[in-house]
Amino acid sequence: MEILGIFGIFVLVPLIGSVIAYLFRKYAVAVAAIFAAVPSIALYPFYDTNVSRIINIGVKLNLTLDPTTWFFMLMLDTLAFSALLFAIPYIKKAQGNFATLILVALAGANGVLMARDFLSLYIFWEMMSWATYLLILRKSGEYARRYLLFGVLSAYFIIMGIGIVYYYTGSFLYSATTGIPMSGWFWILLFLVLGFGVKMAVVPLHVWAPYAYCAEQPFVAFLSGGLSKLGTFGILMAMYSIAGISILQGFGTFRGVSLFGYPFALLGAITAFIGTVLAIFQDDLRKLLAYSSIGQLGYVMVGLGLGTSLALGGAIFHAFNHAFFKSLLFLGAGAVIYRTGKYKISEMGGLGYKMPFTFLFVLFAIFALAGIPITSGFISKWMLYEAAIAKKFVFIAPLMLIASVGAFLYCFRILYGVFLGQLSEEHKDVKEAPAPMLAAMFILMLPLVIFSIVPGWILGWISKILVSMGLKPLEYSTFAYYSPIGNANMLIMWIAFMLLFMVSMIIFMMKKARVVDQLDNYLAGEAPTQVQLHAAHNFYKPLKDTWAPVLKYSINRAYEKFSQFFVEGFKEIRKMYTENPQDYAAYMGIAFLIFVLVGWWLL
Amino acid sequence: MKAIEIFKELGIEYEEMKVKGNSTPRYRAKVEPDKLEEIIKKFKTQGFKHFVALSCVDWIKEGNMELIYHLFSYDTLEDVFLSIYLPRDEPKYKTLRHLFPQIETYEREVHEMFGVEFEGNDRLGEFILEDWNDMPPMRKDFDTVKYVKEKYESVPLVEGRGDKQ
Amino acid sequence: MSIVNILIQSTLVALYLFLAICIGLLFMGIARKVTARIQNRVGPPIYQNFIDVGKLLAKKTNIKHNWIFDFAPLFALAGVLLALAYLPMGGYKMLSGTGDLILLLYIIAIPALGFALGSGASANPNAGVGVMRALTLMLSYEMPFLLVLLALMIFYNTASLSTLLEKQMSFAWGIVALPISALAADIALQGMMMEKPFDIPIAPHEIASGPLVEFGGKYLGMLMLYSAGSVVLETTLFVDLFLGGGVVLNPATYGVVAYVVNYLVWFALIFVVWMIAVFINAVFPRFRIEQAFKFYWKWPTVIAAIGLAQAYIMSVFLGVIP
Amino acid sequence: MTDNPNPLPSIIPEKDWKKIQRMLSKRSLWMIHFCTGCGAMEMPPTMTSRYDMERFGIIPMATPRQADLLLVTGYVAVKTLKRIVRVYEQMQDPKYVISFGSCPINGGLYWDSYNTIKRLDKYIPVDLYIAGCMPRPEAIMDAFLKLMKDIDEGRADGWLRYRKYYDKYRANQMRVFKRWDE
Repeated sequence: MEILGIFGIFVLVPLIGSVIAYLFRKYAVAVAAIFAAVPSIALYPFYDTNVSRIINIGVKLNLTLDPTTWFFMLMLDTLAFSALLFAIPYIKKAQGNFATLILVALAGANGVLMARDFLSLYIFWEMMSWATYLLILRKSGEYARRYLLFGVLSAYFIIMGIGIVYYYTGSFLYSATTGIPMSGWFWILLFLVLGFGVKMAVVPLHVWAPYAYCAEQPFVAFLSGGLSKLGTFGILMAMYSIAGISILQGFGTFRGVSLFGYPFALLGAITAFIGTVLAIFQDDLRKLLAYSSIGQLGYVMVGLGLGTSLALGGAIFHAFNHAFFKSLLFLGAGAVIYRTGKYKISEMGGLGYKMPFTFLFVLFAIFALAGIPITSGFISKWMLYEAAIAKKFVFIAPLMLIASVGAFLYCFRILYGVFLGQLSEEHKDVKEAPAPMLAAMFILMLPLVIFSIVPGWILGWISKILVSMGLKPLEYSTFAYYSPIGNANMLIMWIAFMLLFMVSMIIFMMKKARVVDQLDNYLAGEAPTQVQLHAAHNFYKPLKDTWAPVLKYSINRAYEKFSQFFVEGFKEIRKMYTENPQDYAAYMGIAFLIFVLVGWWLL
Repeated sequence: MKAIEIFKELGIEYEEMKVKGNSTPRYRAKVEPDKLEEIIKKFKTQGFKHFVALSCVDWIKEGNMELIYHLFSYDTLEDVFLSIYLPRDEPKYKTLRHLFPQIETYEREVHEMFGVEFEGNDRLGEFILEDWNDMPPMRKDFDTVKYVKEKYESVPLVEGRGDKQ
Repeated sequence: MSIVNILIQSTLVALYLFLAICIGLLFMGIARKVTARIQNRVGPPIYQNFIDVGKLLAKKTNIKHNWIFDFAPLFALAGVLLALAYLPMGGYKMLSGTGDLILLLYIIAIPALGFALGSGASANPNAGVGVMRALTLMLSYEMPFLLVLLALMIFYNTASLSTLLEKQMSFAWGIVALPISALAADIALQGMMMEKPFDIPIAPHEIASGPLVEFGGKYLGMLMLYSAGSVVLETTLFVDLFLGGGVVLNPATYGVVAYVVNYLVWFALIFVVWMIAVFINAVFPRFRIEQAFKFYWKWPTVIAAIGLAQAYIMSVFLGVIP
Repeated sequence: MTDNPNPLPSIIPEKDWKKIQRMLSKRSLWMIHFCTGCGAMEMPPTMTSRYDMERFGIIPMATPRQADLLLVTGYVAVKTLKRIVRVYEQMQDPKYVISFGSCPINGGLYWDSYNTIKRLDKYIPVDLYIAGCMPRPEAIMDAFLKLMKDIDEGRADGWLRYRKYYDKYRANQMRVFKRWDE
């Protein structure tokens, strides 16, 4: 039973699975799905336990499974299972390679979640990053290089943080962090938060995300839904479990919020705004979802920064919702790309009539993303707003509110451009997505519905996490949730909505309606032409024209200019090697002279 | 440069037309079809930059079709009508749309209404009349009243008319 | 909550909602009459909209494109009725005890999204352009409106409408405490109700009435009920936020009479707010969508920001706690 | 087009229900006018302050789906008839047609033209003709009142005739132009 402890189930099983799955060539992804199912099922018996285990593989790795890890692992494993289930018909070439890498990434992610010392954290973090890099490499080297660059940057930040901790405490354990002066804490937290922030694509460090999300859709669903939550988990652990609320308050507080956390909250609000605005103008479906993912993670960053129990609870709940509705969106996009082979929104159109189930799943994910109350997406946004308004933050709250209104715009662009509007000739015979894809999407939709009717369950798990981190628990009942300045009851809202829906259904059913072909449309009396009249090309042109002066500045181009600067610099230095020996002799002489002078001056 | 001087230079006999109530001088000249392009180029370079219209007259008795190219000059404020005569049974002429772009539209209309062929103009198909399968309607031998009687009067009334009014 | 109590409450809510829709239709009729008189015309009778809705619902044949097309009337009407149920009318707090301003803000989005879905499914390019304009307009007027809501929530330190009403009763009406925000809210209201100069999404001349291009018969009838409901919704929102929701007599002391009097005061207040919008509507031409966006993100946003600053200073520095 | 089964509530007897429906559609005629010939110029004075047709609940609508009164205001070329028939078929029952001027009655000024139709009634059912080349707003207002009286008395049954004799109307149309759904 020794091996089958938490380390065995959650890390060894996926690793062994990755090896076995590779042997099954064509059915590798299916076998991998089974192996991914084991940890997600094995999770339930560990519900409210606090199991910990020390694994000695030359170096001591101590892993524990407490409510926080359990919550994040619930997200990650269900996502991995549904991504693999989705991938069975999707991945056509090199299935073995795909299956192994996904399972290695899953093992790494589980390891990071369970790690309770910096060494094991770093080992599993690197395992997960490498697996992700290779998975993006399957699609295109250029995108993978960008991801690798930022992955290495985040690894360096984390190592810096670990180094400072080791310098002060001499040990890698999370718990053994006593006697570190405040200035030390500042640098540790800064490096750790930035390191994990890269994975969460916070604005200045988000450049890799739109490219990395253009890889294969099932992996991208797991990457953007699941792996970005590792960044959230890292920041959560660094700020609230390693450092603890007292040290954070030690940096000085501004109306109850630590001065260290407030700038990150502001950065999160700006990320939400910029992510949403950029997402509105994208025509490529994957890029649009990437920028919208950056925007939604901006909300989570705000909650983590504010740090009050309501804000943190909202952030964790929003991370949970984002994990499910964002991967549902990516899977929906994957189903559409699988069937039509197109990425541009303006080239698709009218697929909702041919792929009704995919359309309904994506519609529900859009409702969750926009925060419509009949989905659980609303509750997390509500908690974040209440936290910001209760503390009277006049910069964060407007940015978040206007970003959520902006979310409606790109939500409708996806719905109209891809699923509604006119069905073009070439998509006439598009069939519905295959069964495993629909099953995977259904799994992801379930929690969004259940927790919108009965928010009490998940709020219970979250307040357990908050209590374990030394914060006040949330005020909630099974159907309602309360905040210092307001409350909301979901059951009453659901019942009222159902009753009123029946009222409008009665009025609606009085007369029958005759179905009419899509070309029998009022075009000023003109004939149905073969010209494609799908109005999704350059959809928000007026808005783009008014935003043009602001859109000129782009962070991508800033990075390119920055790297160009270095390239020019190195070109100059390269000129030093002039291939004729006299110059080299001259250089040696000068160098010797400098050494002599410096040595003389030092003595 | 005055229209009269151009005519003398090219050696074309022209005729001054007196139109009551219209003071701008107007000249008419009958030209050989193959020399027309040169003449129009000449006029165009000498100030007649505005191509006003291409019209067609169906001389059914003489058995030919007359194409009239109407030019106007802003410098000397003069109108010039250059006309050529084509045989009526199968009138054919080459396109001049490379001189003035709008000539193409006029050629399409003349083709549809009079049946004059313009080689080199690839857009001569259906232009104004939709689903028209009779002879070109503006030709003098097209009898409109017979056409109307045979096409429209013959359509029966739908009974059940509310003749109770 | 005994069963009888629930039954009484639900019939009262049903009565208030039905009255709200009727008032909405009456207001649209009055608006047509007022606009006609401004243009020196006789204008239709006030009950004209009731006849129009009756005619539309009684149409013999109805055209629909596909099953998504039915979303528009169903979601629109259900959504607007749900939003009205969360708004206290004349002091009678229907469901506003169990849901606050932010929940209401997102419930108002349900009919907008359902309507956009249905018109998108009509495969008409006019509808697509119309909905794009509607969403761009929404983004533009939401900026000042959210700042105004923020100012109110910060100043009255509550997000729940029922407590907001009580605080306005005890302390001072919103328009007295935050006049600048009230001005910004009224300008934003013009955009919310899609009155000229902001009826860009349903412009009949440019895009053949935008999203409504393929709706006829019972679909258009239900959408007309939706627009009637949204007229009452938006005017009541303004009255509840800034004019004390028409609560003049305290229901605890006067009982049922208070509810009736409050209802009449509330009716008068929303009529005044509606007339302001109608007068502006009668004399303005239509903006282009870029002009509307630039306009809303320039002056009303500045006014709303000043209102927010005023609320922030009053509540945090001067310590004015209503 | 099959006859559309109407699941109307039976509490109101059929005859009264038809009466209410006629009153409703009489008092709120939504109009779409197909400005073919020279009659479109007569509409602005009818809408604005001197005559104001909105008094009777008649307002111009943007699309045939929302309208139930089609105004054909002038001579009808064959090309235009093709569009008029498409707009007419996109309207929803009960729908009425008023045609202005003498051209749709008997060809009028263009009696011998090769591309205008001579009698609109052969192609779509016309409920009301207004003679005159072009009728003044008083005549148009009088026509509106006449149509409202016809609707009330059930005589304005153009849409029923179009349904009953649809194949005859279609045959007539196809003799003159090529329909899209041929």
